[in-house]
Amino acid sequence: MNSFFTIEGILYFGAISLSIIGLFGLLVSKNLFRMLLSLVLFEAGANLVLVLSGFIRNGIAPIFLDGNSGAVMNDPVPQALVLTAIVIGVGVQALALSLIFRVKKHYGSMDMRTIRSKLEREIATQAGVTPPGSNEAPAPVKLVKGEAHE
Amino acid sequence: MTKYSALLFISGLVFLLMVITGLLPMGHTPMLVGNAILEGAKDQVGAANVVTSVVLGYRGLDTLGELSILFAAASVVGLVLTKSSFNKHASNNDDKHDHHDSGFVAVNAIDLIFPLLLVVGMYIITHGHLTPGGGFQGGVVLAVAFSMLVIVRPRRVSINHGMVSIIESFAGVSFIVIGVVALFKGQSFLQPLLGHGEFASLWSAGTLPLLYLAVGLKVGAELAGLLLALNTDEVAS
Amino acid sequence: MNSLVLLVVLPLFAAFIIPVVAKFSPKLSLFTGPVVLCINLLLIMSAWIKVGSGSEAIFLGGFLPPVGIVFYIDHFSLLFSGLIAGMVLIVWPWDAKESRLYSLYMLLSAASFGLVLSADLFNLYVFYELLAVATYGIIAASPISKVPNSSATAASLRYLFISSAGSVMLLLGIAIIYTLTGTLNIAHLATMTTSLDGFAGLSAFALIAIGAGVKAEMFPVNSWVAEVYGTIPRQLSALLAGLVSKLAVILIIRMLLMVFQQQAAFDLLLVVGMLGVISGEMVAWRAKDMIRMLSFSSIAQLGLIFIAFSIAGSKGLWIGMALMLHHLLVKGGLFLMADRFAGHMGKLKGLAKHSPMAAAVFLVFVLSLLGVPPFPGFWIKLLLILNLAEQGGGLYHVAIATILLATVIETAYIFKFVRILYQKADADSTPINKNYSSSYTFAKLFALILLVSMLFVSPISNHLKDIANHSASPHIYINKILPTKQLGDRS
Amino acid sequence: MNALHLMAELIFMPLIAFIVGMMMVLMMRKIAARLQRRIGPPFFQPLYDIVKLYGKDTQISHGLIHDIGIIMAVGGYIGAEILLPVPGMEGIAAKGGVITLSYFLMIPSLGMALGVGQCANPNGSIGISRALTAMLAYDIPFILVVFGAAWHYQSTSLIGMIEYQQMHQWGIVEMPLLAIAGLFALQGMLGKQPFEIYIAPAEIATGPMVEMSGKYMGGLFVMQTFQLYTAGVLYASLFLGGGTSFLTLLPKAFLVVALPMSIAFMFPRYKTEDVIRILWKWPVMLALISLAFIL
Amino acid sequence: MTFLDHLFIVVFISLIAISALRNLRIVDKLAPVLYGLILIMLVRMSSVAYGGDVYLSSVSLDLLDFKMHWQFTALSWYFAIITVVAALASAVFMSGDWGRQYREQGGNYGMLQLALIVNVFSMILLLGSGDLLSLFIGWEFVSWASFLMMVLSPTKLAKKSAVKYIVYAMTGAMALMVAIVMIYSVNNSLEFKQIGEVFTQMSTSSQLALVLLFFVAFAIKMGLLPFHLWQAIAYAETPGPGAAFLGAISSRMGMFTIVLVIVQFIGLGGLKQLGISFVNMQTLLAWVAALTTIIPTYIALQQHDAKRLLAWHGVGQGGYMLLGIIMFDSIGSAGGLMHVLNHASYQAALFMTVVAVMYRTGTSDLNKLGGLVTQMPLTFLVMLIGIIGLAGLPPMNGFVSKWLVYRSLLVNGQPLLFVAAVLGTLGTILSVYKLIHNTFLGQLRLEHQNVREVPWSMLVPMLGLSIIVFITGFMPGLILPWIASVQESVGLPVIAHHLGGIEYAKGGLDMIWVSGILFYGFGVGALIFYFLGGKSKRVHQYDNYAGGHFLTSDVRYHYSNNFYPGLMHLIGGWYRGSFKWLENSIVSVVSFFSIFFENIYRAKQPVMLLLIGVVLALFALYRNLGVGA
Repeated sequence: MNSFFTIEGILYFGAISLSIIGLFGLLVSKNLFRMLLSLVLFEAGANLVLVLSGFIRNGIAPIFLDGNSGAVMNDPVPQALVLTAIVIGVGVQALALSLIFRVKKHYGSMDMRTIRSKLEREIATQAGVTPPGSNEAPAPVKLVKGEAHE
Repeated sequence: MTKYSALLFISGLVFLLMVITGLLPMGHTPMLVGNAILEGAKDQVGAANVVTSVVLGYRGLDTLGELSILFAAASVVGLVLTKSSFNKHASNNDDKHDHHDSGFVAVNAIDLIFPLLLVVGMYIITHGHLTPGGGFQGGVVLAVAFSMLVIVRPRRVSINHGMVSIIESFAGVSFIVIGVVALFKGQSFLQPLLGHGEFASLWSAGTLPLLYLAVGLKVGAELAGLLLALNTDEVAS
Repeated sequence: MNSLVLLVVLPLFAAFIIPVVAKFSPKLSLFTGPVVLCINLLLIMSAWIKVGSGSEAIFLGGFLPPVGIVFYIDHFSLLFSGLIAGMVLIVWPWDAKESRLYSLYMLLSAASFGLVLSADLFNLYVFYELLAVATYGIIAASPISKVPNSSATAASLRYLFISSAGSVMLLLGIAIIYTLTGTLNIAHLATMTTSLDGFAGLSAFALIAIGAGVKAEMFPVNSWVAEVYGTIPRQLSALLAGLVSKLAVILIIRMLLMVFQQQAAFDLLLVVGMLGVISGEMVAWRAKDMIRMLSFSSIAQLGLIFIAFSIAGSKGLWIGMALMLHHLLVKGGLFLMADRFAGHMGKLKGLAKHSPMAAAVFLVFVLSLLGVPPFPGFWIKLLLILNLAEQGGGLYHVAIATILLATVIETAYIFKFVRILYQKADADSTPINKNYSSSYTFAKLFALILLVSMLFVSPISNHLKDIANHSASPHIYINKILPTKQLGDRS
Repeated sequence: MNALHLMAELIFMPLIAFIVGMMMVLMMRKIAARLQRRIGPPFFQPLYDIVKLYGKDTQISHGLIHDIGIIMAVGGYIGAEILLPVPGMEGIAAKGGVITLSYFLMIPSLGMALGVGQCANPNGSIGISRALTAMLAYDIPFILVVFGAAWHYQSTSLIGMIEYQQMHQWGIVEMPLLAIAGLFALQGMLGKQPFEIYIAPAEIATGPMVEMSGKYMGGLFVMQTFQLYTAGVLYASLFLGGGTSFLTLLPKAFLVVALPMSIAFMFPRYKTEDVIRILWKWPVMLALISLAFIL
Repeated sequence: MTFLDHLFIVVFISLIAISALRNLRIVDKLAPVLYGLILIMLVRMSSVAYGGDVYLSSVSLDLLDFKMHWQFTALSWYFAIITVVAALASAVFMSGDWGRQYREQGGNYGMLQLALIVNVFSMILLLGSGDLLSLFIGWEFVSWASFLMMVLSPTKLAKKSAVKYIVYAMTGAMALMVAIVMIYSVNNSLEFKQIGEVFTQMSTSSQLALVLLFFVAFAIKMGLLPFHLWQAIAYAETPGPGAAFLGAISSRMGMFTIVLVIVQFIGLGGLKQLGISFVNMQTLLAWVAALTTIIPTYIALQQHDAKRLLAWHGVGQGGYMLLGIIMFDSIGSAGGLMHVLNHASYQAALFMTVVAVMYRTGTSDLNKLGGLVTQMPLTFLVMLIGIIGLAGLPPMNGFVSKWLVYRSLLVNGQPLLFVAAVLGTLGTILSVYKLIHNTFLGQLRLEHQNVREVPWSMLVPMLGLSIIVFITGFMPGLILPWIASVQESVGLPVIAHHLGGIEYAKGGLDMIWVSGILFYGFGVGALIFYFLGGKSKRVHQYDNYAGGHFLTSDVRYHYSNNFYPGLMHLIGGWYRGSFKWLENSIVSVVSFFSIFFENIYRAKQPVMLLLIGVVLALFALYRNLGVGA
């Protein structure tokens, strides 16, 4: 076990805290847009963890300049990875935003729960069945005529 | 109820993540691949910025994938937000109120910094293999520049969607073409070509600057397209 | 061999140019995709012959691994590549108006090819995300005609949230692995399993498994399945349930077989598999319409696949692969013909009379799904159970019991449907929807393949066994990808 | 066993049974009369009855099955009594054991049921439904008794059982509880009070015999003689050591038949379900206790 | 090519021929001929039933490292001949007028013929299985073939009960599969003889599990308690001769496998060593058998539909078979085995009579029939012979097998089982009397005045079967050599037999004598009746005495409903749906979990599930692995 009271320990702690805050927000907020923002935080935290994986104590940026030959450099790979991850995140978030617009327009609500129940109802109507999980007791076993008396 | 159970499980997750973190070699990671790249990048790719070597050289396919994701996201946003009666409905309602220019300060400030932003963006793109930055960062700056223009003057300035899509297609295609040319020269896909040039100069690192240019254009076009598509809608109000 | 990278690049290229082409000729843009896929099929076939019983590695960018990205090609990946091309061709949206949708389909196929070929962990993540984004788009953009346009969007959004959260978990797992080992190349990782066998390494595997499990319909993270399949066209469901879920499974088992061959990892898969099987079947048992039934049955089948992969070594891959192929055929076929059977099950009365062929095809599929001899499903199930029994250990026995219990429940609900199909029609029943003749043709084709494979159980299984033996061996994998272990070889 | 012997057995055993059975009927009626402070019928009254019934002018038949039912009822008991070993005539008894015999005892019930059923009289059918239910009631203790005896004597052949008793002691001494249970079953089998609802002799118009007239009724009278004989001899063979000659056997048989008759009038009549309840409760319990000792 | 190969080929060709020609009229004539041909093939193999060698098939399949082969032992042959005779009788029965009427009523006659041959094919395949895998495959085939037959009936109830059946059958198949897997996992072999070897190597708990699994699988097929609920309705709802065939033999495949697996390889020793204190596996199975004889019989007593009544008796009679075989001695097992044939013969005959009645009157409701004896005397005769057989009264064959079972229980000192068996028999007598009384006796309904005897195409198989019922009762020695060979082949003590029955030191049975005495008795009775009495006068049925009331045809009063009120009043409450309740509560439990999982899948916030999954998985790993240095 390493100590957390080092610079990288604190960095890790911060990164994890960030993603935890994001995750918590994702769980407790009902508003779609807030959920999206929470997702952004969540991803940001994870990206930080990823970029920290290339962190070398006392390392410098991995760019060959005239003065730095021989210096300890940070790992360039995670930086490249995190660049990719961030852009991927941006794409997904933009997409989510557009979907949220559409959903808001259609359902007139940004509440995840309302939307879920409306969605369920729509699916059920389309399939021609009653929505699942309505609160009635389990359907009694129906006897077909002639089945009694056994 | 959800809150409390969320809290419970979140605290569990915090604990577990802390335990995992405690097991990680923080600050002195093995860096097997990293060291190999740091050693070889100068000869194999020739970019001063090793991150760029990684992004466009060693992991060029990741970058292509990432561009595709942006492209996919932009396509979806276009599909979702322009489909059916959606836009008609939106514009009927809101034409009068919101589509007017922003105030004096914003308009003039944007006029002032727009060329500046363009220059900075292009600079970041073209020097991506030398300094921090590159296609993504520069592309974002470009996209921001254009979309700010539209935001402050929604009526007078409009960006041609067709143009944007042609640019993004062109950029993506050229990225692939550069890769495929390498493939057909008997080597691998996306293998750096054109020699390394003089190290740490603008014309170095072979095809990397070209690729970064393609990336920059692509990212700029995609993001601009995204921002524009999202801007047409009034849901956020 | 290097040209096999075109499998990924060509669809991407097509995706990029389709919007431009569509401006000039919509017709041409419609045919671009299928043409590319056909070229890919040819590539795959030639590669299949060239690879023979061996395997090949492609070093992208000419960088030797582990620094660069590697594509690993063997019969396993080629088999699934072929299935991808075929499946996308089958569900190609011929009647869509939007050229962007064609792009999305091309991106989806590119991502799928990448997922089966790539041997780099982060590259897999990128392709996984590309697959995800393309899927969200296709779901949101192609709702079925009767559903309000936006319910597919809502389903897609809910899917997006859980899937993105899963992706973050996946990313965290990758970060942990990279921190521990300093490499992302799976073959390279396979040489240093010792640094990954602790709690941290396995938790990385757990994070990856559950993160990717969202797409693989893994138990706790598959609540999207019913919502999404309920709102999208059935052909698309066939693609998602039949193929896309398998690709995520392939990601997980790559990690499992090459890097995390440990009992704890197997147990993890076993438990989620069991829960998936039992929960899927039980919910499907209550379903009142075909689509919902098929959705949850699909969850259960994926659970079965996870159980199969919890058998260590090449046997697990062998059986799991057979299960995947079987499920692809059966569930794909069922979804393809599901439009003929849509709606509340009470309205399906008399369909067998109306269209005996369709009912017969349906019967063939479900009988094989249940594992009734002599259908291929039976042999797979038999092999699975016999091999689970060989594993020993209480958990495996529980798994056998679970599978068999689930089969009984499955029989109950499937024959509820069969019974209705063969009942007399009444005023309530609706005639068969004849609009989807092309997908019905493909469903018949699938049934035919299933029946033919029944005659060749032994050769097919032997062939799969060979493929599995080859693909499940970390040694071959390492030797092929890291011909010279020049870097920090700790093993 | 030669053919002559066989012929003799086949001819004489029913004759003996008929004559003894008629004497038993007479005895029964005498006992009943004495208990009711009457004198009772003359010696040949049972024979007169039968002759009278057979000689009647109006003999109403409801069809072939009606006839066959009576034939089965009589024939079943004749077959059963032939299977009983009596002194000097044991050849046939060896061919079937006590299980076969107890099955034979069910055939008359079925025969009568068929005959009555053919009459299409609902009252008859009701009576038959009661009769069959009663059979269900008394056969359970009866079969337990048979089982206990067969187990105890280690034989399913009545001959073997009698031999055992001759060599050791009578069954009633060795298995008193079982013997009592057997008496219960006998009471039910003979249809005597309190288990007489299915015969319902007092209200013939609404019992199973409602459509029986003339020789049909006569046939049933004949059946009764065989029934009494079979029951008496069977019980005597099971528990009273059978007999080495008719002189020792017949008194036992008479005693067996006299006993239920004597106690019959102390009881009222039970309803059908009560018949089952009683017969499945007490005699079965006794028999089971007894079996616990035997096994 | 061995004889067995020939048999398989003939059966397979018959399958192909009938399925190809099933919609042509020619199938009427063809099907009986084909079954006859199969029968001839079987007769050619009859040496196996007289102590000859086992027939092996030259075909063996190598599939996925499993070797499958087929063989015909005396046991297989015995069951096969019953199957084929039952199929032949059913095919003849439906080939003529019945089939025409079935077609006219919209039934799919071709499918019925196809279902019959599929059943025969799958049963022969099962009977010929030479290892556990071919057994399992045959087993599943039989299940699905029966299902095919059951769903042919158009009624909703029939389809529902068929689905219920297939769920039960699947449960059984899965239990069988687990058992096979248990055996395979020990020695990696699926040969039959492995069962015995593996069994001795196992721990006691595994042995118990193995026996229970096998037993559950077979019991479900055979409809033994508590798995009996599916059978009666499913069989009763099967159309016409299909019901006769299924009722005769289909569920006896469970008996075949019980003998094949449990009796042959696990054996008495194996069963006896399992259990606590005085309750061992043998006792348990015997009591299952005893309860199976009692409870379904008394349920049958309640039925007011003739086919339902017979089907419930079919369930009940299965108990006798198991009760006999589980005694493991020569007499009892002979009784159990013989009861299979006997039951098949009279059950098929009885079902056919009911179908014949339905053919003429259109109903099998016991409350809507009556008095048909004058109209359909031959059918009545067949039913009379059948019910005497079913009730197990002399001189029919049912008596012989039941006598053997009783004798064995007596010898083994099992008074309670003995009483239980008798209770079943008595209940059967009551119930079959109700059947024949309500159908053929009593008052003839007005609408049935013109009912005629059924045509010969239906009478011939019925009469043929009743002749079998009688002949095998009169001379059980015709069958007993087969039984003896079966006993020899499965390692049971062999019964000593002669033409009239069995020889046994402490009281044997000679049916020729017993029947002779009985008929002598009848003869004497007839003598007394016909020659001593005056001539009787036939009167009309309605001309009867009713204590002052006149019962005319307007005032119909056929006593049929609630035939045994006293008995029902007493025992009605005892068995009111307790097994139904059990079945429903299983369904409820599944429902409960189903709703539970459904609610999980309906999570408002799916990410919560992700979080829970991740935390639980990580925590499990943490607990398992700890935090190594």
